[in-house]
Amino acid sequence: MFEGVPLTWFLITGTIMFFVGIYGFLVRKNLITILMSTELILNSVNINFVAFNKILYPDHLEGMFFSIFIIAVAAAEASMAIAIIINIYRRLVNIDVEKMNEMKY
Amino acid sequence: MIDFSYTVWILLIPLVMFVVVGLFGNRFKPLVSGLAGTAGLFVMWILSLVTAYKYFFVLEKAADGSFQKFLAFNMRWLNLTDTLHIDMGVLLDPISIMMLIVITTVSFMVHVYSIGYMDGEKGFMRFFATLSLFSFSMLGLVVATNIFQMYIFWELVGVSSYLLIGFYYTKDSAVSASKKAFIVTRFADLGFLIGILMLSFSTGTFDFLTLTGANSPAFSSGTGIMFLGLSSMTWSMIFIFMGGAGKSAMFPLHIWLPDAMEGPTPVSALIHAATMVVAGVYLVARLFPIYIFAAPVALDVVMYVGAFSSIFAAVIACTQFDIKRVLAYSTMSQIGMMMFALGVSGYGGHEGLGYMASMFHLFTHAFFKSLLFLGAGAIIHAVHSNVMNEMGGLRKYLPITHATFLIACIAIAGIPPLSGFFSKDEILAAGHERSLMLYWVEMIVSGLTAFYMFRLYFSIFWGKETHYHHMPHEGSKWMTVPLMLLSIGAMLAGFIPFSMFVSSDRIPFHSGLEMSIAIPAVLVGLIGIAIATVFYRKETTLPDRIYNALGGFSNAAFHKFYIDEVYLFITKKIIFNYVSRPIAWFDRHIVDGSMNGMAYVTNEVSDRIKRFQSGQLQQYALVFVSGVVLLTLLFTYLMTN
Amino acid sequence: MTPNQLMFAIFSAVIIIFSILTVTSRRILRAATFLLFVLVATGGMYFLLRFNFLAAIQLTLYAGGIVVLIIFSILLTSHIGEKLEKPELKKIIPAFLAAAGGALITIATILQYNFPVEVVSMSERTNIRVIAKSLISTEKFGYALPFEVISILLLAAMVGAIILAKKRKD
Amino acid sequence: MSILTLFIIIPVLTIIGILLSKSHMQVKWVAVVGMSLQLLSAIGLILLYLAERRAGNMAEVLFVQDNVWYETLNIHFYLGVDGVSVAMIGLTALVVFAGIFASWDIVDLPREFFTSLILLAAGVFGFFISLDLFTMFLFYELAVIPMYLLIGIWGSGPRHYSAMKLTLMLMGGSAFILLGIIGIYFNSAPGGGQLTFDLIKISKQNIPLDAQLFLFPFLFVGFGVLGAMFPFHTWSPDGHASAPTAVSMLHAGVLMKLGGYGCYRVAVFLLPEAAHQLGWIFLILATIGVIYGALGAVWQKDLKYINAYSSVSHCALVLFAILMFNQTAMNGAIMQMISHGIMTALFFALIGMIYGRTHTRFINEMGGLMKVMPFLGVAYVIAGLASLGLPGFSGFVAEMTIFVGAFQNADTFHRVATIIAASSIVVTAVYVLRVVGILLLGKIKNEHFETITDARWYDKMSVVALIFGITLIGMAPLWLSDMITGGLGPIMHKLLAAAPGLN
Repeated sequence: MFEGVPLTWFLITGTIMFFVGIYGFLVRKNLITILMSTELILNSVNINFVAFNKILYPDHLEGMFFSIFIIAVAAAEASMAIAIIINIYRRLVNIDVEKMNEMKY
Repeated sequence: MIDFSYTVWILLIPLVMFVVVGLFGNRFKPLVSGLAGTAGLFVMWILSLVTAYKYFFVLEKAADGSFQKFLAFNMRWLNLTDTLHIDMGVLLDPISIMMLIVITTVSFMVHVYSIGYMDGEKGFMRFFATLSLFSFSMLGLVVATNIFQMYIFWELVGVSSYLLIGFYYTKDSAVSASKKAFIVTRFADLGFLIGILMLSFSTGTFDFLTLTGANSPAFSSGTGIMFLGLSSMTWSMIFIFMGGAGKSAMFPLHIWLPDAMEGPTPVSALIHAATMVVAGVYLVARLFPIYIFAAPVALDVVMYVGAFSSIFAAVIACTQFDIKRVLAYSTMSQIGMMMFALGVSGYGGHEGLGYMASMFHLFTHAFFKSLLFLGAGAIIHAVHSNVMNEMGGLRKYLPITHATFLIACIAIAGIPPLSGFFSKDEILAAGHERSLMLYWVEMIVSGLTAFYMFRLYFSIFWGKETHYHHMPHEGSKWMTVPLMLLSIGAMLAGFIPFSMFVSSDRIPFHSGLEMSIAIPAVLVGLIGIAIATVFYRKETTLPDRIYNALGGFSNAAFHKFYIDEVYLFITKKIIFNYVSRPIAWFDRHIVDGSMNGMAYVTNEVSDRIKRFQSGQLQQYALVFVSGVVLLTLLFTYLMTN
Repeated sequence: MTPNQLMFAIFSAVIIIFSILTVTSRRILRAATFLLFVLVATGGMYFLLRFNFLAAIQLTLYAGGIVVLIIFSILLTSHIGEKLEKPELKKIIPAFLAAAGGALITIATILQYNFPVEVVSMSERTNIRVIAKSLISTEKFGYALPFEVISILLLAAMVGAIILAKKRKD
Repeated sequence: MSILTLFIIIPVLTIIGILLSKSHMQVKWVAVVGMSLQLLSAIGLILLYLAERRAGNMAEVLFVQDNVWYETLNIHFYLGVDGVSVAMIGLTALVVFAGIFASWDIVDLPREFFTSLILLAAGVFGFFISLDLFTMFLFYELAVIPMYLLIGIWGSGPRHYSAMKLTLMLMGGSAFILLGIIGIYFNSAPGGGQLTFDLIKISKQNIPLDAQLFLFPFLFVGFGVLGAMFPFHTWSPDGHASAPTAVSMLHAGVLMKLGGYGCYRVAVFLLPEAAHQLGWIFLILATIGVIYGALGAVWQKDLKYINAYSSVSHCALVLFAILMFNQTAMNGAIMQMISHGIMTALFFALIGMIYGRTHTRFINEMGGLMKVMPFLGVAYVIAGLASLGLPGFSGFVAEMTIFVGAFQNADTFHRVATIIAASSIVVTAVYVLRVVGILLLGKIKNEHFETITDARWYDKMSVVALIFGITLIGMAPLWLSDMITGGLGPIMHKLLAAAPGLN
């Protein structure tokens, strides 16, 4: 409970956000939208981290640091992903994930 | 006891000749290899005569007055089981010595003749090498000490016959004839082999001395009923006879013999008239004690097959036009008579008259039939044709051949005092004692023999005057001298008191002419000759009219009663098309197909599994997420319960 | 309803509604905008929990940086007015089932689990000094190593992104 | 170090020599020298063996060498020979020797070709001399693998298909064998004690019956695949048809014998009770194989297919004889392996030489070849006659021993099987003479064949060596037969113990 807000509320919000992200990841065709879904997933995890940190272990800062690192990794990931997406777009003139199966079998 | 071990050289000389001529023959002039082979045979001939003399006149007889039967040489060749082993050796007894003489004599004559006949042929060297191989195998066969040795040499004569029939290997007919001869006799040999296996299993030995001795295990073992109410001994003897029937061209395994005439004529004289084809008779004679004591039913089979073959072949012989084929059917008929004689024979003394008669006829037949063939060879050599229609009036051109051929014809027709008369008389006498019906059958055969021989004789030497492209002339001395020598044999061989040498129990006995049988036999022969004279002395249409009058029968006889066609049907149609071809198909599609099917299934399965690897990122993710969800469900379920 | 609860409810509602819109909107630029709302609301959550520094990072880095990056790339790869095609039903259904199932299980588990009920009465704002010290500290609760690793990662990402996105000479 | 080690060392040295040699000619000569040495040492081994036996050395196996190899699993490098293996080694050395000469014309990658060939030979030698099941299996695999390369690279026709099929089927067989061997290993000490792969030691044990019944089919089928047992024979026609000459020779001549030898040495020897109980199934298959192979050969038109089916028939006769479980038939089985090995190698050598000259293997495109190539023609006739079991050649001795032995089993089932199997000699005559008639005799059908040359010196070398082998055994079989019988003692002892009342 944090000032009247129970931990479970945070967790449920995070969970819903997480699975919405998953849904987006599974359904979307456009690579950029898939990337956005990934961001949703990462953020939901961050929420959980900080909620746990604040409510269960208020004297520590691990949750927050993890979130910071995750944000950093997310930034790196996003920049890489967008670089790759643009590259793919240059070659194939579309960024439909279903058409990218050159490496199957 | 006289040392007979030198007789092994009678075997080894031709083997050495075969190897030397076969491997190195083409380094010499052709004539050299011919002469070498002939010289070798001459030595063997002398050795055989010496052996015969020493055996019959010098060697003391056994206590009961019989000629001894002993191994002059023996050597272990292969061990099979504890009791069964194959030996190689030389067995001497009256019939093997008689066969030695027959083979070496005829073979020697044929060698000499061939030097003239084959002169200028390609493959002269090959011819003599194979002849040596044949001599070796045939001699090995007759002196075999055990039935397996006999089988070994039996196969070897088969292959030398194959090689010699197919001597003109660029001629398709010769190739298929040789193939046919080999395969048919091979089929018969299968029976022989099975017979040997059965016999050796029940008696525990291959050895002739044991098998045909007084206390032979064959008399006591294998007597239980095995199949169709016959004892296993009877079956084994029938199977063994099947081998003999194949080699001796008995009905229904005779079909190869007429075709075998595709070989060079000297070969026909040696192999397909005088020696190899009588191997079956020799085989039955060799095992005669077993036949008579342990398997009388099998002996009856021999009798009936012999009698039927003799009349069957005689009828066909009357309708053929190829002179060599006439002689081939005549051979078959004569061998049938020999078989018949064995079949009717009893054992011991006068009871064994048929046995003696059979051997006697074998002996005399060798002379006059080889003479006939060599004469036919001389004619073919002169005319370059086998067909009697293209001949006629040859007596003017070929006086020596004519004279010798006539002698042989009289001999085979059974007119006294030539050799055929004596032996045939004994056969008829033996037959008369056993079965009147078969006696008359043989009487008819004898008449038919006289008829077709003189039909042949008149068609060739008398008949119409034919114009030849080349003036026919006698062959060289190489050819005429053997003819003359053999005709002496054909004339005089009958005067040998054969029963003093050869008898079923090896004890000499006296057998005189029985006028009650001899007179009708001669009369029948004369009638046959008379009819032939009327028909063929001058060119008439009479034979054709009679031929047409008999209609279907004569047509069937001309076509050899369609036996060939039946065989062809069975082999070509049934075996080839309905067995072998489906097997090939079955193998390709079913057996191999199931193997390929397994590979196909594996391939398909892997193809299906491979499709999971679609390269679709989202699909992977979906599977992953679903997997996680399901696993979570599973674990929660497991943990809560 | 305390103000905190109210704030939480607002942020939570924004997060849930806009994240759903993010993954369903057929106009890609709108999706990016909705994502921005979600990220801002998340930042709000951090403020709510008194993680001011984190919230600041969230706003600047995520909302400011990444979303802009995404929008740039959208502008580079597609037309503004373009509508994305509708995802096929055979794709939606399994994905929805998997996501919904996962969400249900997780939520059920969360609800069942008894978290220790501990009221954090006085929650201090995290001191930026403490954070800085921890990041370069090598002692317990020090994050010097991850910090360095992250900086190398970011460097590598930067280099990689440049190389990847660079136009080929050919 | 016993003399047996030579049979591994010589091939290895030869391979090294081949890899070091610089020109094609040098490669061939190194191979010739190496394999001649191998042949000489094989002859030496036979003489030494006979001398030892004559001197009264009645040990079960001679020239033993035993080194521990991998202690944990008790695997040994254990060599030793008895009469049977000595005979098989003689066969292998002869066929390999002839095979080198028969592949004199190889143009592509001769170095690699001869290396694989000799590697294969080394595997076969190793198989015959090892007495440790694991080492045996190892050498077995060593012999099978180069086959794939040899057919796949130097073959003709649909060679990839054939090579794949052959290798896969043989590998399937080896999987069975491996299973069987491991099964035997875990049952090798039923009374407790250390588990072992040692063939001799295991043979002294009595493996429990249920284990035997389970393992026997695996081992027999596994080895049977290599022995071309019906219905697992189909790799043989395709494989042989695509393989280069020397490979066909080695494969049909030697490698297929590994199957028969394995059935004899491993399956029947170690699992005698199971062999007795289950033998009838395989006896039926073997009998079918004998007649089926022969009839199958009648219809074929490709020389190699004819010979491959003939091999199926002859090899089935080996299994047939082994399953008769008596000394004579066993003896015949071994002799049949040797006889067929030399004979079929001769056949394939000749077919290769004929193919090299006419560029076709279809018999109806040929004819009258006797005229243009008398040496090869006569050799082919000799091979054919040997194949149809003419006395004076090895085939006759072997077949007759088998039939006499088989006939000692007095019950109807064995009798009928024997008579059916014996009737194959007629069918064999049919297809052999058919081929000889069409191929060699008659008139030359194709005028290109008028200019064909006869055998060259290396062809003659190969052919003469093999013909010498078949005639030597055919003319004087006693020494060989007695030598083999000497080696059959232990197995007969075990079989008798398993089922008294046999002979």
